[in-house]
Amino acid sequence: MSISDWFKAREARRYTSAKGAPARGADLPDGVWVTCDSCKRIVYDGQLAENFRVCPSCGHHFDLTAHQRVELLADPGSFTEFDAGVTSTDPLGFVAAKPYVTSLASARERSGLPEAVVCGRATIGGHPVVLGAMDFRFIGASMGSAVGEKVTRTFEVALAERRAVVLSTASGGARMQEGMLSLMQMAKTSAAARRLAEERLPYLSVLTNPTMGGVTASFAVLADVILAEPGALVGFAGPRVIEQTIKQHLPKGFQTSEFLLEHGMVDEVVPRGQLPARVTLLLDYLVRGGEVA
Amino acid sequence: MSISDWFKAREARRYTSAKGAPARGADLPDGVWVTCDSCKRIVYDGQLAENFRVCPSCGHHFDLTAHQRVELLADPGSFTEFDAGVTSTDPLGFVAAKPYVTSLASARERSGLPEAVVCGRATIGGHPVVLGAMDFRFIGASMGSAVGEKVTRTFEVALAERRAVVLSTASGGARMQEGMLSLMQMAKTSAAARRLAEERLPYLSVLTNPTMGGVTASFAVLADVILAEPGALVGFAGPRVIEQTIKQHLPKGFQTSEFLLEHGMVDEVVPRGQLPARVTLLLDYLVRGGEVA
Amino acid sequence: MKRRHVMDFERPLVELEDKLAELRSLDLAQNPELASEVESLAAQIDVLREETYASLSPWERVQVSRHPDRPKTQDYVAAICTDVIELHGDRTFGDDEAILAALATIDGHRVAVLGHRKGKNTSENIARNFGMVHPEGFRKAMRVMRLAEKFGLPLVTFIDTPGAYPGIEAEERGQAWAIAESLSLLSGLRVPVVAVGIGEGGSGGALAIGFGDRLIMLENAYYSVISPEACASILHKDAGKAAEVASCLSMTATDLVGLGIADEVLPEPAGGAHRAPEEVFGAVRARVATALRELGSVGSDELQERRYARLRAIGVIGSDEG
Amino acid sequence: MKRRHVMDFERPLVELEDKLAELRSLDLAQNPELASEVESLAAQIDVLREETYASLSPWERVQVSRHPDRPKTQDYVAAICTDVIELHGDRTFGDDEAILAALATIDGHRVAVLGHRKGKNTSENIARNFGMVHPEGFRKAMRVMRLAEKFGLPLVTFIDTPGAYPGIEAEERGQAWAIAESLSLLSGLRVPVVAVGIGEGGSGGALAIGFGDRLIMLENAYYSVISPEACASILHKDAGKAAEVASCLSMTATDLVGLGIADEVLPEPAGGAHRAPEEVFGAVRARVATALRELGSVGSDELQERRYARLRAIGVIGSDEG
Ligand SMILES: [Zn+2]
Ligand SMILES: [Zn+2]
Repeated sequence: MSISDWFKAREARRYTSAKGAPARGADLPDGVWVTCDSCKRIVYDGQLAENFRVCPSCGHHFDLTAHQRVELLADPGSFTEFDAGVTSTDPLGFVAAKPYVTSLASARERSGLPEAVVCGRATIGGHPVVLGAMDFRFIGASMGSAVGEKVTRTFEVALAERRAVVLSTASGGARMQEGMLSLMQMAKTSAAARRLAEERLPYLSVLTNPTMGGVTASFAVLADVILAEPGALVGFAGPRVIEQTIKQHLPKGFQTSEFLLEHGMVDEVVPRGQLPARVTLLLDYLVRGGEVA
Repeated sequence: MSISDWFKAREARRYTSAKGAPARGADLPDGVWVTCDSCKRIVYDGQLAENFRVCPSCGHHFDLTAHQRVELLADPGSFTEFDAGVTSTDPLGFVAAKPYVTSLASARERSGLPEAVVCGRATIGGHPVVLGAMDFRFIGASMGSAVGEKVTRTFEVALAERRAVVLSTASGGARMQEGMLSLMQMAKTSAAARRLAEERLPYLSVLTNPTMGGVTASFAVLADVILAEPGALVGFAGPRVIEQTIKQHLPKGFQTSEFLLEHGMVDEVVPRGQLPARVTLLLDYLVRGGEVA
Repeated sequence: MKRRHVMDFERPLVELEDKLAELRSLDLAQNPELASEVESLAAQIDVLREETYASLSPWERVQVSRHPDRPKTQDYVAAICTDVIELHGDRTFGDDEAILAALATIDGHRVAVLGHRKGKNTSENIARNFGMVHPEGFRKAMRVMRLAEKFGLPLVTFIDTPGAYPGIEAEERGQAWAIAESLSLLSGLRVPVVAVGIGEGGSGGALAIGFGDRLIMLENAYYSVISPEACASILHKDAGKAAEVASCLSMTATDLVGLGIADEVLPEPAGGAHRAPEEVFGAVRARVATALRELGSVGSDELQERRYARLRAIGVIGSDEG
Repeated sequence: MKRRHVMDFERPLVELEDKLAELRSLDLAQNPELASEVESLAAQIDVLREETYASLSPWERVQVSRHPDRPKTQDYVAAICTDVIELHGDRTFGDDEAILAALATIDGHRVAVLGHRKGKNTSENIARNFGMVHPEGFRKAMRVMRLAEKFGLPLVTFIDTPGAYPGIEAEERGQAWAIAESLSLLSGLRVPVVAVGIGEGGSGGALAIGFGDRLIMLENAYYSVISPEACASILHKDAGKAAEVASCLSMTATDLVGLGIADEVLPEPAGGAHRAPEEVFGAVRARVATALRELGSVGSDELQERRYARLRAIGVIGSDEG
């Protein structure tokens, strides 16, 4: 899809895509101005929307909601969500500072989402895929039983229907309020990703800001090709934990996409506007393989 | 085999194993004294022979000939050489400083060997293996067409007869006097090693001093478990080449077995006296696998 | 003499034990009454110890799991394995001593062993980074997993780490990548995998080698998504509330069995595994051997299916589905 | 203006070319005789160039293969590939810029591309280490080989390196291990592999990505077990005898075809590939496409057998066998 097509598609869907709540700063009527987190300049929200929510001044990538991610990546009208009803419960009766059930309720209210990941069937550049997108507004897109289950089903549906998987990740890590049930989702999702790989079905991940902890250290980096958005923070241990451990400040740019690229961990840092075309082209290679064009 | 068994076996074979010429310093009658390359002490040659040619003062491992290697590793009387007739020719008519044919002739005379590697069927701790040993006296145990061919056949015989492979390596690298024919032996031997691996037959290598260049960078390090003798120099580029490139002296211990162990490249540094037992035990694991003892 | 490590909750017990030891060091031949009192004290202490250890809180168990004298991976290997060959290195960067990898024989079963390796003293702990693994350690583990699979050797792992090391170099060399790849590999390994929680089970660094076809947990071993201290400092902004948080995290051996994650709790002697290590070694050896025997009869396709199903079933979800 | 790189053997030719260029820059409208002389000089130069390049010595070809203006891997990729996606990193240590790895399309064939990558200027050459690969570069290559195999993409490689980097860190991170593993992987890859020698083929570092089901050598590309300089300094203790040694090493494209190692020599324009790169790009594209088409019809088992047989046959041995 070309960028101008994307514009058109975006316009067409602007008032119909009611499911996903808009990103921070975007839940304001058109014509409102927002401040860029990075360069601190004032940006016209409408202009931001036209620019994939990338700051026109400094290139800072604003957070996207899961549904905005879907809109960015999926061919227009092709996305059909599944398992929206798979949600977190409070299996441990977890209360620390505040009850987990309260966190869940407020996450649902704030995000308008039942859980931190949205999964569904779609096409991207015409290729049938299962597409998943995580939403940081939902308890930091942490992975508990429900996120683990939905990601696992993403791989399983793809395997059953011989589709590729595309996952847009964002996460603070495992959801500690579900204790060991959360930790084990790392093994569960990794096992599902492996089954997909054994069947030689392609899996692409797009690491967005931030992707940390148990999500990075499981399915997020098991992709055949790993893309990352510019400036995204991606890693295992959080910067504060590392600073506390080593008792010194971290170098500038540590754990950014660009840092990871230099250290051999991701294939490419792709500005958001180029993502749909990039994912499409990658699917052309991996879905069709050596078949002559 | 216990160390005392080895002693006995060695004694039994002392006057029957005429094929291999003795190592440097060892081609002297019993009762002669030799100087240790490492600690410079004078060692009684008979004592050295009893001690697997390891200096009793400093533990320095003297060079062994290929036949001494075979004697060290193979069960007594079990070794049957094959392909002794596969030898180097001078396919390029190579003359630089001196003709290759002259180098070959003098290597044959000095070592008493037709080529730089000796290969054959044997048992080690009762396990049927194909055993190969390289002899540094033969043009630095460099790998030309004949060495590449014999090593390749070692893997092929093992594959055909479902034996394990044990290779004791030593080499200055590819034999430049055979030009590209030598370089390609790296690919050829690696391809053969891969075929063995695909059939899940075990391959153990014992890296001895020195193993460098094209031999290290091909079959020598493709083993399932890599052992190295203490103090052996093992690497890709020679120390002098590196010093010339980086214009500084190399750190002490660089490219030794111990250095490689620390850098994760070998499984274990095994003193020579413990090698037969170690190889036997490894074969117990890899040949029999999970079969209950 | 080495300074003893006394945990808060056992302080009354230890004071009595010290008193008992002092009394026993006296010559009581002339004082048979005192001698009988001593024996009575000893019996009281035994009861107190049993009671104390029968009702440890999760946070107290964490203390036990971290006790410096607690048997470590290398102790288990020394005690229950024969014909041990340690394997070293990841073939790309280094040899991380925080992971022990070996070929070994347990009760006649030839296996590959992996475990987190803590030190027994400061210098060992520095070399082994207190059991906190760097990426090259997980990569060494993966190399040995592949070796085990290639030659049909079952895998036995010992879990005992505060967590994967959070440091600059670990991140630079792809800590998350190494853990993820290890999870993937372990999940699909075509040989039986028996994991034993012997001490600390700290998060992703534990999990990377810490699951399989069986998970046996020592009574005082813990396994947690996050350390109680870290959890408390995030949720309460107060690491001091670790004890409270520990009770929420469902991290004890018994919790894990309840959640369907672990198969069994292996009881420890009162006072913890370090009070009677031989007893614990014997029990672990027996349980591991049993598991290996049971799993040895399962074909590798079936083994794979079962391991996947086992993982697949973990989690508790609500559903609004029709 | 960039300083021209003039090779010794072409100096007479270049002097004439300079003279010709000077003459051509004059206004010769009033001097038709001189104009015809100019054309005659041009013709003479063409003849001289043809003659010079028709009979280059091996050492002269080495000079041509190292010419700074010679087209490099990235030039071939830019010229003959479409839809290029560069892939980065080995997932364990770094992204070695001395290896280019990409998904690309050549004449309708979707392939993976690997090549040694030299720089075009000093800063590029520093970043790319003059095309001398570290272990992480070979590991990146292996990652992409596995990706290609997984998705059935043929592999096309471009060979152009003075050799694998001889340095402390390269040895520390297992240079020999990386090369050996790459040789093993490449030898067993279940997709077609077409290698093209475009410049320098320096020893193991070249071979690590430099063989397959076809080896196409540009006329002035070399491929050698050792650099002529290093060989001369070992055998003659005099690197100055490189020219002499180069003639012994059987390292030219024609030599390689004669030894059964390369399949074909791709002629270069007189003056070398850098004099008319478009012509060379066209020829390489055509030959690679033909090879891909031929190999595309071979089943992967058969492909494997043929590749093994191809390697297996290399070498000349004597035999005393009965
Ligand atoms: Zn901005
Ligand atoms: Zn000595």
